Amino acid sequence: MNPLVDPVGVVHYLVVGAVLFTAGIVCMAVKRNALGVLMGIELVLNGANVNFVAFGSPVLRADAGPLAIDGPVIALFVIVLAAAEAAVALAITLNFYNNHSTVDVDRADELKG
Amino acid sequence: MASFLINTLGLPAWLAWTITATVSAALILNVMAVGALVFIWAERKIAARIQDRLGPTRTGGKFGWLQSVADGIKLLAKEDLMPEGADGLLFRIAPYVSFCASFAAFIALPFAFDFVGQRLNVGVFYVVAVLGLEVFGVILAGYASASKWSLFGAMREAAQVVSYEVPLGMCVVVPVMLAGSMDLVTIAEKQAGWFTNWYLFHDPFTFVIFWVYFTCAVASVNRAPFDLAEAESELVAGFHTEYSGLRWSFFFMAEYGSMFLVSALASVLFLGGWNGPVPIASLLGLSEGTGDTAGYLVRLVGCLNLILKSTLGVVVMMWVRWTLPRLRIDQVMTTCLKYCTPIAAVMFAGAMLWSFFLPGGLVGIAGRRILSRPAGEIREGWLKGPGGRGRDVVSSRPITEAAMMPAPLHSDDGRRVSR
Amino acid sequence: MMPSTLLGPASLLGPTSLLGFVAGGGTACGFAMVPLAAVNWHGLFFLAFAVVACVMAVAVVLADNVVRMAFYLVLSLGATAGLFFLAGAEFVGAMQLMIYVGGTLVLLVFGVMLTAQAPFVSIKTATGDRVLAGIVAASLLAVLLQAAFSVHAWREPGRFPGDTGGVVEPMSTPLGMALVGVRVDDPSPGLAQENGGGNGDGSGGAAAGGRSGYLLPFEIVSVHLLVVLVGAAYLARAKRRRSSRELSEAAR
Amino acid sequence: MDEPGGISRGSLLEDPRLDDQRIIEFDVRTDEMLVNMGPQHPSTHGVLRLVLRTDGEIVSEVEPHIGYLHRCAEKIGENLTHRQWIPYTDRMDYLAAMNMNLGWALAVEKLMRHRVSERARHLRVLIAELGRISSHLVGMGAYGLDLGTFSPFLYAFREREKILDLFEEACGARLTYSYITVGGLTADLPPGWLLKCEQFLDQFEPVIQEYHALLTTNAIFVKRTAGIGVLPREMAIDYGCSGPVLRGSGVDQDMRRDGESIYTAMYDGYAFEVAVMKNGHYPRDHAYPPVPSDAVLGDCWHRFFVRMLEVVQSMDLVRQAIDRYSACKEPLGEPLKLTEKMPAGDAYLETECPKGQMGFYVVSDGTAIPWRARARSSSFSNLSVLSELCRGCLIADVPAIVGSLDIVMGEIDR
Repeated sequence: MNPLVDPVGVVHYLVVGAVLFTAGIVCMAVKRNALGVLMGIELVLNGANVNFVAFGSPVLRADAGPLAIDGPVIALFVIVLAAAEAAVALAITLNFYNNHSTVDVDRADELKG
Repeated sequence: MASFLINTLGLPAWLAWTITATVSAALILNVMAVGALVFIWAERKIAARIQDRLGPTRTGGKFGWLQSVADGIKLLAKEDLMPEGADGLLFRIAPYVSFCASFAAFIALPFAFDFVGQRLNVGVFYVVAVLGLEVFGVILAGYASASKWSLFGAMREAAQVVSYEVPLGMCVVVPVMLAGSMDLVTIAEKQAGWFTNWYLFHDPFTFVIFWVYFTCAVASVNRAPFDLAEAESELVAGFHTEYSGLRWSFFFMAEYGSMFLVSALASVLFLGGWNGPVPIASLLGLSEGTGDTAGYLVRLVGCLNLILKSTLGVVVMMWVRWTLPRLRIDQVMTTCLKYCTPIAAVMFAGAMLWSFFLPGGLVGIAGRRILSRPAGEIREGWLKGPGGRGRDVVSSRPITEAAMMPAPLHSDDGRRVSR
Repeated sequence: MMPSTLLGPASLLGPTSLLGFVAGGGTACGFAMVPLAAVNWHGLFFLAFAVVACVMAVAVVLADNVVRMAFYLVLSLGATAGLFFLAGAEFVGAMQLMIYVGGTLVLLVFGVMLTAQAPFVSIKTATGDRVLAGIVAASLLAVLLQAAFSVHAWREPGRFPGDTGGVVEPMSTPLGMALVGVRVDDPSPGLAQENGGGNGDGSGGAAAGGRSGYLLPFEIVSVHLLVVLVGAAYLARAKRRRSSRELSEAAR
Repeated sequence: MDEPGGISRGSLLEDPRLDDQRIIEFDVRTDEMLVNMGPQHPSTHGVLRLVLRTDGEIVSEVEPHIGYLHRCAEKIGENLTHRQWIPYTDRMDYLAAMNMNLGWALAVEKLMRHRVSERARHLRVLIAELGRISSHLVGMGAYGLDLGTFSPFLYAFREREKILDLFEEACGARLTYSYITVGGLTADLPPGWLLKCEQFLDQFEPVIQEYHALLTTNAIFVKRTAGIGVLPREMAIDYGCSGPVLRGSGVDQDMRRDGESIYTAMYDGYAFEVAVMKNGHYPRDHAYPPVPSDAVLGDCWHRFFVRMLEVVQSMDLVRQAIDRYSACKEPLGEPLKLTEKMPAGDAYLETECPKGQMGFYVVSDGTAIPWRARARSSSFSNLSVLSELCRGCLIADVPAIVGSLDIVMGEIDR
């Protein structure tokens, strides 16, 4: 299990993915800055991506099988969709800033624009 | 080298690899740092010649060879100032971010067949991606300087570089498409032979797109007439207004490194990489594979070839810089979005159709497949590709690793394994 | 032999040895627990990248300044790209560098623009929130780690990259083919026939096999991107118009 | 929501849609930023300080702040005799010191009703027109620099050096000449000077084509200047603009032709056509590059072009002056004594300096020391129009517009 001596396995990547995912969740939860929340989302998606790549990596596991293609492809989709999501989220943030003169999400407590 | 260290000296593998990697990194660093010194000197001399002056003449002999070194020493000795109100951490780290991005991109750049820091399967993509990160340091510098001029420079740079990545990517894709590989080594190998094999002369579309690429490359490395981020007559010095001493010089090393890099990329993608216009080596019966010394010499000549071509590109950039006025930000964006992008898109489509319908080139129709030899191979490779077999782990049939590759990659990978 | 390997030493290392050396700076060399001779390179770089990715992710959470957050985020994403390279997914790694990090760049720019005024540079989080979040994070992490370690197959050590004979398996071509609907690992017999025919376009055999290509998702994503582009442009459009009713009211 | 100030006035934003009543707000709300351009800025031509109110890259307001180079020249003039003040006029427009000398000398001569000799008159024309060429060369070169191209600057300075060499030979100084003085000139030309001057003109003539290639007709240069900073004819007159700035807006005025008789008498017998666009074309006495299609009368390109035309025009005048000067056999005559008393009274005279109409006003109580000495700076009036021109332009246009006005701070602040 020691990554310095043994070959790195899937579980090592999973741990990294878990840390990134958790950090992202916390970031989404505690940040009051809309951009901070957005960064949390990016971290979460990134953590998921690490897992996808790890499960599909023929380097990390001998039994990757068809996942060798599926994993990276899904990761690619996630990256592309994350970029799309960031674009929309930024547009929303911008609108929010225009309407409320702030990017503090705690102030976004009314439904009318 | 690593195997030498492991087998002959008996070093532990990790140490051997560390030493090897350090040597490689140091070599690339040298290419960049010494290159920057030489280019700064060359820029002074070229600018001087263009402007009817002499340029540096005294430092270190007749031609002022040591002027850059003297400058470097001066910069080292200079006080490193940081404005009050600056974001200390980001201000300090920004030049190194720029420099690292420029440096990291060199890793995948092949100087000759085997003279490459790390041959990457996605070399082109990697280089373009990492080069795009250079803007990051600039934005950080602009923000952290707590100066409005710096901020203007950073914002301009962000808008410009992000926009120019689109046409740049489209231009880069064309040689990738023709070669059927994103591996820079493979792309350059495809253009071996006479200069008619260069992708520049592959078809009219690639000829046009080379110039689009060059324009976009100049813009993405912030050289005049696109040097808006540091436009000295408008923004004082733009993003590096507040920098001095060594940090400032790191920005410059990054700039000259990137200049060389995009020129080298242009050479690899369009100008045959390390292949000279005339295949002297193969005419003499030499190749990279024949014998240690001969192969090494061939590679060394190739390396010189590539450096020469890249330097030519850099010199052209300097020539342009000292001739043309600077564009305005809206004109820069117009150039990108209204001219470069559509032209690149059309040329991409054109090159695609050309290589589909005329895989042998115009001469190919006449029955002589001398020109554009690679295009046909790629098409065959693509057709053959799906028929190849997947990896061994799934299928019960024994499948060779090479079989899943298109044909062209197959051969060179095979060569690589055998060595 | 010596000259040929002068600049190409790293083929046994996994693709990012040099990049790793630059980025990691050999920070993890000082592990004294294991015999130095047994240290493997892949693990060393994995550790370096993993540490950077995790620490920077935590730094994103802890930082208050938006621009610094974005900076840490970029480092974290960049290190993750390094991890992808180490896992052999070079294309994904490069993609991550280009799109993800580039996207974050835009985030950063927005951060700078929106927070030009001092009050928004750092919006502080309440301490109570932090404590609460810490507890939730710890439990979440515990669950995730437990899950990660629970499957035996995942705990198997991987291969040394060198085991594949020193050749880095090219991943981008099969990926690209998968995206246009062709699975290179598809053992379906249809392909063999086509191959024999010599002029098949390759896409017909994909459906016959058990594994499908990704042509449809790929197309959907491209349409999705277009829609998002239009939508984002609409949301952040330059001006808002009064309705004609409001106009007539204003005229009165 | 209030509209971001100034943004709707911009010439860049002069979009018919902006007058659309249905548009009530700009969705991307932006904040204005005050930016200090100068006094230590590469392209403010000395120590001009501009406070820019910007909205992103768009400048909504420019406020020039002057006075960083104020040296009390006019007050000093009240404590020196008329001829002693000549060196101080050198330091006003230090790029065209000869023309400054001439302006003051003529004003005092007007008060004293003094006529210089024929030879001195032609020599003054010769020297003043050479001074105009050198000033325009600096203006042109520095304008290239403002637009981000360095080489034309050095090309211009290379030629200017030759003029300075000529000046040095004539009077011993290269920048602050004090050559033209009250009652004549301090010295006659050394032997062989005229030949050198002709040689210079001969080799300078083809060089102008280089300037046209590098700047006037360069596509990027045209894009950066054509249609930028348009100064309408009426506004130019209202603000008291003069010189190439005024003529660039199509106003046909040149003091050398329209000025007071004591000044125009200097140019009696000289043939020149005022460099101004009339009936849609510039004077056709030389082959000039055509006006680009997107240039509007009164924009930066026209101001620049007028300067280029005046260089050629001045070369013609210099050639004519050389002929007339060498034809004059009478002696040059001595200038007035340092302490020559002026009659009580006042005199005001405007001359056509390279930057515009430079006026000098002298009030005398009957002594050799003026009771009042005043200067009307052309650059000052030209600069005052800046805030009108820069409204709604981009930041990059500000140096382009400032450069096209071709100001010299020494003259504005005095």
